[in-house]
Amino acid sequence: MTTTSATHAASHVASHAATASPHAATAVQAIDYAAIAPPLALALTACAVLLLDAFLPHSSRSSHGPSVRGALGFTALAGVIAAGALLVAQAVHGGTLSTFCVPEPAACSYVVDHITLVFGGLTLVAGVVVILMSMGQLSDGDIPVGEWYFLLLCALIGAITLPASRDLVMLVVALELVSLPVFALTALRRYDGRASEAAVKLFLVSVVSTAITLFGISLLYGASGTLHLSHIAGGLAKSPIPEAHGVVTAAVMLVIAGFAFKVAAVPFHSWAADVYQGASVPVAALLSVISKAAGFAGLILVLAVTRPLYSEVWVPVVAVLAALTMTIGNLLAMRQRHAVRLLAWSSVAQSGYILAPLGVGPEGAGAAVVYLVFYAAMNLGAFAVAMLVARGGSLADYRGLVFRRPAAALALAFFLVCLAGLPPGLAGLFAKVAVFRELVDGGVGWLAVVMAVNTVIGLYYYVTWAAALFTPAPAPVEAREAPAVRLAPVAVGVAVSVVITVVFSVAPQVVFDAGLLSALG
Amino acid sequence: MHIVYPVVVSALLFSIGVYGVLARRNTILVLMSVELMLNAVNLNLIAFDVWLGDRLHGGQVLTLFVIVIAAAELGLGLAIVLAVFRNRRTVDLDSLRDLAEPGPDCDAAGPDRGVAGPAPAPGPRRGTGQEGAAT
Amino acid sequence: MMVMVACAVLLPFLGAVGGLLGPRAVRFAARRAAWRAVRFAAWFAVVPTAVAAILAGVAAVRVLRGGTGGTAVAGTLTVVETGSLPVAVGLEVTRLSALTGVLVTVVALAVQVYSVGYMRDDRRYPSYSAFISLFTSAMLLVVYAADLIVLYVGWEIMGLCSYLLIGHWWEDRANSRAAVKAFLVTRLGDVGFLFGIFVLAVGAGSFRIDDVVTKYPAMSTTVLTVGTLLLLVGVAGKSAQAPLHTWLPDAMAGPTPISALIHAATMVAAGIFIVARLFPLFLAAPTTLAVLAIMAALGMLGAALAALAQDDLKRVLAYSTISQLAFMAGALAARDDDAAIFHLFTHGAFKALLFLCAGLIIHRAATNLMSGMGGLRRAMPITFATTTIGFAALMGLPPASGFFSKDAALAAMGAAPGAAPGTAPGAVPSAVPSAVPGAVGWILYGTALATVAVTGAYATRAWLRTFFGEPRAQTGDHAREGPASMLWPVILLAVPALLLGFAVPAAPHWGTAALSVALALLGAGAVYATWRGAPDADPARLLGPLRRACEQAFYVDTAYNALFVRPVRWLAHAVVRADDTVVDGAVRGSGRTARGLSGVLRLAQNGNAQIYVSGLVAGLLIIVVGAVVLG
Amino acid sequence: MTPVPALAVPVLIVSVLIVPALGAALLLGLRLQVRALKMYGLAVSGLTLVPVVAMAVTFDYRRAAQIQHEVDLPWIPGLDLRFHLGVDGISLPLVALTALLTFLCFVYLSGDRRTERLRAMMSALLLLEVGMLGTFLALDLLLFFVFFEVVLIPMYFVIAIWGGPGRRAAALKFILYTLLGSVVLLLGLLLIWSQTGTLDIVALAHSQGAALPRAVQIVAFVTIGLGLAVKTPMWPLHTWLPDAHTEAPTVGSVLLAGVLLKMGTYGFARIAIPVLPDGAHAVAPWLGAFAVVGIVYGALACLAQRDLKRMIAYSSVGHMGFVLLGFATLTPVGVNAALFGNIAHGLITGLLFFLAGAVKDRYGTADMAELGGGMLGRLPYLGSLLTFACIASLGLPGLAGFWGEMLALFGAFEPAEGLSRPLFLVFMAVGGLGTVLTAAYFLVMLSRVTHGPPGPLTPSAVGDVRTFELSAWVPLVLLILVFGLWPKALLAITDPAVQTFLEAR
Repeated sequence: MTTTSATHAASHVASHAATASPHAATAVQAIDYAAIAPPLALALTACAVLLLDAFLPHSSRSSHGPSVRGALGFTALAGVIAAGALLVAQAVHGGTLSTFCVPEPAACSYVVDHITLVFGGLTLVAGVVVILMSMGQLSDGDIPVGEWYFLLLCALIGAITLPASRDLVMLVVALELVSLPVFALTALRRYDGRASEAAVKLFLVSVVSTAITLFGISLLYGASGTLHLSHIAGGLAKSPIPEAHGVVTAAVMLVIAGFAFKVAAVPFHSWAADVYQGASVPVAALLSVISKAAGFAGLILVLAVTRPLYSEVWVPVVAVLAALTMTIGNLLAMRQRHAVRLLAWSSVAQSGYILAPLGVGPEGAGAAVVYLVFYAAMNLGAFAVAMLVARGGSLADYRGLVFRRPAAALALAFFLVCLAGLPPGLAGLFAKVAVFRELVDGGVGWLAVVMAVNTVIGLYYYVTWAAALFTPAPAPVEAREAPAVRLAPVAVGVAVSVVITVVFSVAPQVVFDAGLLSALG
Repeated sequence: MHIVYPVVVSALLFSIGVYGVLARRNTILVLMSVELMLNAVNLNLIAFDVWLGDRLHGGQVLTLFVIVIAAAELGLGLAIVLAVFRNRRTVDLDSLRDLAEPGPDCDAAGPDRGVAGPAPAPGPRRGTGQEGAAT
Repeated sequence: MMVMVACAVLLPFLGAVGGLLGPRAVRFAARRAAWRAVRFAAWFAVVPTAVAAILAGVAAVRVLRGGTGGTAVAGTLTVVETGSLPVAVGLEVTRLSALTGVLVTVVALAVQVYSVGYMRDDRRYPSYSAFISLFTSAMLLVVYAADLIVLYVGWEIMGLCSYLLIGHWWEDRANSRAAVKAFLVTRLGDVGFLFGIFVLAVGAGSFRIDDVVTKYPAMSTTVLTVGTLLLLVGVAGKSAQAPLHTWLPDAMAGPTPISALIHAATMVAAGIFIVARLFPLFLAAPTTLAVLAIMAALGMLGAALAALAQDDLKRVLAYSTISQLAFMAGALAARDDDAAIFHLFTHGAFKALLFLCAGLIIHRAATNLMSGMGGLRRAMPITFATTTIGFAALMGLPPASGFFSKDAALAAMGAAPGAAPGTAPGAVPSAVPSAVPGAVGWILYGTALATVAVTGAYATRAWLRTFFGEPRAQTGDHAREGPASMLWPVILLAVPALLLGFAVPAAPHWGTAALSVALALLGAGAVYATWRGAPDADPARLLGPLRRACEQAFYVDTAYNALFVRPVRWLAHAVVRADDTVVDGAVRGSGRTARGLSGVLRLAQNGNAQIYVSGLVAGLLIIVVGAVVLG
Repeated sequence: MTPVPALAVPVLIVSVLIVPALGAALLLGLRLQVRALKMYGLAVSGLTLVPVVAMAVTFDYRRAAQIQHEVDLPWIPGLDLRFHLGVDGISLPLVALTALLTFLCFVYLSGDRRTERLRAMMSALLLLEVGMLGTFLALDLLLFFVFFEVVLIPMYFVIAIWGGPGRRAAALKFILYTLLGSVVLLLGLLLIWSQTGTLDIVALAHSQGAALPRAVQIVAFVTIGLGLAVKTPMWPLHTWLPDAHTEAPTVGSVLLAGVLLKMGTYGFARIAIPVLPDGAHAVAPWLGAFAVVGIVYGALACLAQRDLKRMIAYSSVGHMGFVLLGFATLTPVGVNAALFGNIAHGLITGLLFFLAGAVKDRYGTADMAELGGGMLGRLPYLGSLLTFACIASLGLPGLAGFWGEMLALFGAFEPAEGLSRPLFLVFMAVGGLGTVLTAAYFLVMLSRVTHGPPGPLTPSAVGDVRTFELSAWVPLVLLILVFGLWPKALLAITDPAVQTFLEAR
């Protein structure tokens, strides 16, 4: 964030404090409910879902009938849409909303600005699709419905709170709010050993990463004397610690760890495939889109937006990490035969592409956001179709899909081509162009070349999969795909993704506007 | 007291935690090691808070949050371990390896045999060598 | 005038198109028998050529009458901008081209008529005659072209027609090979020719022949020498001069009329024609002339000796053609283009005559080999008479046309070595300082004289072996005269072969004339004496130990095979191997590398969560330490 | 200017892209019988040909250097990307060639016996056409790149759906290799953008690289050149081509050789040379060297090939070598030669692949050794057409192939100022040698396949050339003759445009 906007925020806070001076004087924080309305709406919905789950009639001892399951799903959906509406209202209202402020030195912990709105919007739209997918997933009655939606909504709250957080406490809490429900969601398929195993792995890696991040935060706090992001840079300048440079460098790197885990950047990537495979498909989609978006929001906040914090140190590190992430992700995806594992590694690689513009410097954040938005639309679509078709499964199940279910096959082919970044998947192409443009413009030629090569490796597995859709199957594989899931909501989810991606393809300017704004912070 | 002492202690504590996480096979012990790591953080935060004389007491506030988070994590972790134990009759991390990259023997058939058209002749270089060509 | 000439060029072309497409259309429509199609095509073949011949004749008369020194009539249809020098699509009639045009059309007409009979039973006559028409058109384009690029177009199309016609009986692999060889060797020459055009055209700043010829004083000697030498490469290819002569004997695999048309009278003459057309440039480049002289000397004697040892009648004539063309080249090298062109004409007449006669003989004897002929004198009296005229002209015996032209050429070569400029019999511009260097001149003259003797020898040998002695085994019974359509062209061609010499008013140089006749008779006498001793045996034994080498044409083909053909083949296979293993190998290798790396990385993903965390911690440690140390 | 033509003109150029795109999209929804499907394909490609012809007719040939039928709309301001289309003397012939070849492919398909998965095939072909036409029409660097990429996926499916036994690997190799090329190309384009701040090709060409320092120009030229060279393909980046051609179905090969390769060379004429003159000057010797190596290498490789289609593919490497040599000279005559060579190669090699496909169709193999000989006896029309096409391809004067090669060599004889003349003379000589080798392999092939006694294989009962084949091939034959005998038809269009962008130097 530039200094001008920082001062702008400060003046805003000041004026805000002036209007509510009695509270400010007593140091009791005034809460601007307009600012926190979307997460609040989600939280209320989450409670409502829990209550409904408890009070609506059960069909058997532990599970609800289909109509109740549907009702819970629609409640959650309504909550997310309502939160979305509030977000839109915030956006229409314009300006910056801040709350949880302290007067001296002036700083706010919760700020709704453009980047918050962009990430919030992304999260909520993705949330809609994930809920639609969940409605399919939950139709077989194996999973407790109320808990599921409650946890899902909690994760969403975390995901939309995180980009609004402007101090380290808030950031950590939001981050944990995204993580913890997902462990539970993963393990919620209670009688599936693989789900439990996936949950253990996710839990372990996540917890270690969180601990590392917290350790980094503690060091950063020690060096700067503040937890507010906007003051860290200033605090470091007059740091009480002698020889602070090394300590702060290490601290920044450690702080990155938690977010790097979320985005599954190398070397925090190993969990991805196992967890995606073990979890149910909606959870995998959640991990790969919502949780990842939250991670990137945190990274961008810490590294780029708040203050270009030690950018001469972290920029090359991020560039190298981006190169490693995309390369390793792609190489691992290259020989996958399991659809969800393939998508897992592919989303690791895509994380690399999103990280790449940050390897140019803080000014690359805009391109990163642009890519993230495109990626979210494409990747969600791919997961949704994967769920629709074979609930994940082996690539062999997709063979000849176009002859059995042409619409699904065409949609999947479209998403894959988008992910590969080739026309007619223009969305992916423009996303890649945006990143390349940032890299070339920023003079990081080597990273651009690495990314070019990676694009080719990526195309290999995407196109292999896409081609399989159009290759007649040698023998009927009908038996494998007797779907126990209710397909209609998932199909709606696919349709939503297709529409969004097509819109992004035809009028990508929508996304570029968002990216531009978030870059300005 | 010089700030170095608590910081070094906390670093040691953290390292012990890391070692525990890496070396212990029993999931419960691993969870305890994570607790150690988080407590190292708490120690750090408190020490810094005092040393800095932070007017807002950010360090202490965060410490409270970390304690809560640790509790939540631990609770959830134990629940997951329970689920694992119910499904697998073990809490040994090493044996939780159902989810992994399939071994090389599975791969020998090639990732593409399942998805390709009529399988390309396996022998000739032209058939198998080019999948990753031009990288 | 220009319209007339343009029509002369275009008519055979249209005839070719009609001949190719017409019969098929008719056959498609009516499903007539094949011979109807043949007859149909014959009309398309003969009529346009005849009209073209008349037009060329009229044009020639007009040009010759119109001016004394050969004023040119030119016309440009359009100018094609290429981005550099423009190409002017146009025609031009000079004295030389007018005359050559007549030669081309007359011989072509004779061949077309002759072919109607000769190819009567050939199913593919339509395409055959169409190719001849196309060839005629292309040759006329060369002759009348006003622009070097236009000329080159005709020049190459001739080569194509030659390929198609040699390969006419493609069922036989040998014919196919001969056709390919002919095309490739001439194409090699043509590349040089094209580069020569570039050099001269850039030197002159124009592709127009007129400009090039008039602007040569402005060019540097280097440009002139290089340009003319490169042209010479093309000339050597087209006119079958050493070292690019090897295609011609093989080309005899084609139908005999083709040998007469393309490989005796017209196409091979194109090279000589070009040199004459651009003669001022060559005159200004003495080095080129010296090279030409050496080429000519090598070619004329070598080919004559080779002709002496051949058993195949057509190969004898082929080597004889090479030798005679070298003779013309020699005259050119001696700076006498008139003599060369004179010989070109007479040679065109008598060699075409000889080939057509050979065709008659082969047609009846059902073999190409002289060892299968003999004693045909009585069975084929007309053929005998015309062949005799042809051989006489070839040997340069008076009063046949060859006598006069050969004499003129010899005289020029004889004058070249020592003579001061201006005393040469031809129109050597006195402004040109030095003639061919003395030694080269003497070599040229000496070889020319030797060639005259050897020519006498091989002509006599062929004549005796074919018409005299006992009829040999398989010929006998059905040896009769050929059909009228084949005889008439022969008789018609015999007239110029005999009398063309009188068309040029200049008197022979009696000294050289006597010498050459004596030498020719000496050669003939030697052969005759040998033959008398044993009429059944081949007089080629006269050559003694050289015979084998001569039969193989001094192993040039073998040498080329070893030097060029096989290395290229080897190289081709090497390239294919390298393409697979190195160039594509790198591509596949990168693919394999990626797969390999993928496999290695997968090893780490073994499902053990603690390994994952270890990797995480290790990686982070590296990052932190790296950042702190380097940062 | 009256408002009516002002409105009519953009409609024309946009409809060139819209018609096939809509056609492909509709095809997804339509369920047609085979016969109707074939008619549909014919109709759509024919309808695409209509605006192209109309554009060619209304093109003002006296102002061939100017962009005409221009349309310029903002599309993605965030990327500075504008929907900027137009034709001039450089692109018009290629646009016409593309539309014509695609139409002929559909003509050919209309008689083809293969009917399985025809719908997918046709929509892929139509999509391919959009990409190809768009590439030649685009006047915005990124738009050019977008269309450049559009062709990849459809071509992949064309090969993968109807290809031979090794089709999957070949298609994969094609798409990966060419994608690598186009990504590198993208980097170069973005480098230009980042230095000049504009993506407008016309403006960039007009400024003659004034805003670009020499070093940047060289880097940009190398990256753009590499990207284009993969597509062209330039030796040693060609190995995807033989595999793709060998496995591709007939129409795929025709479009691949006839049009797709031209996209690479067109990029040189449209972007690399006009926009980066200094870079071009610095890199031209290298370009020329690779070009002539490609000529000789391609010819030698052809000489030892067994497979007919593979041989023709390698011959494309050689012919594209001549085109690149033309560009490398940086002279008007050389660039004209390259553009002429483009069109000629499109027509001739298109015809050759049609014929090779027909041969493969009848004999079931394109292996020369298995084919034996005597095709002229068994299938005289096919054999004759094959002979014609080969002779045209080896650059015989009077046929289209000649002018490109001859003028390229002529350009090398006198390269642009600042280039080493002796070096280019060597290139010329080697290129000349290449023409002989080119003749050699074509004639040897003809000799093996069409001449000689009939081989052991008997052609299938299909018989000699059929009507639909003839109607697909005759236009090509005629155009080869027309351009061969009347080169002005093409040179008069390209020359003004080429002079314009080369002269202001």
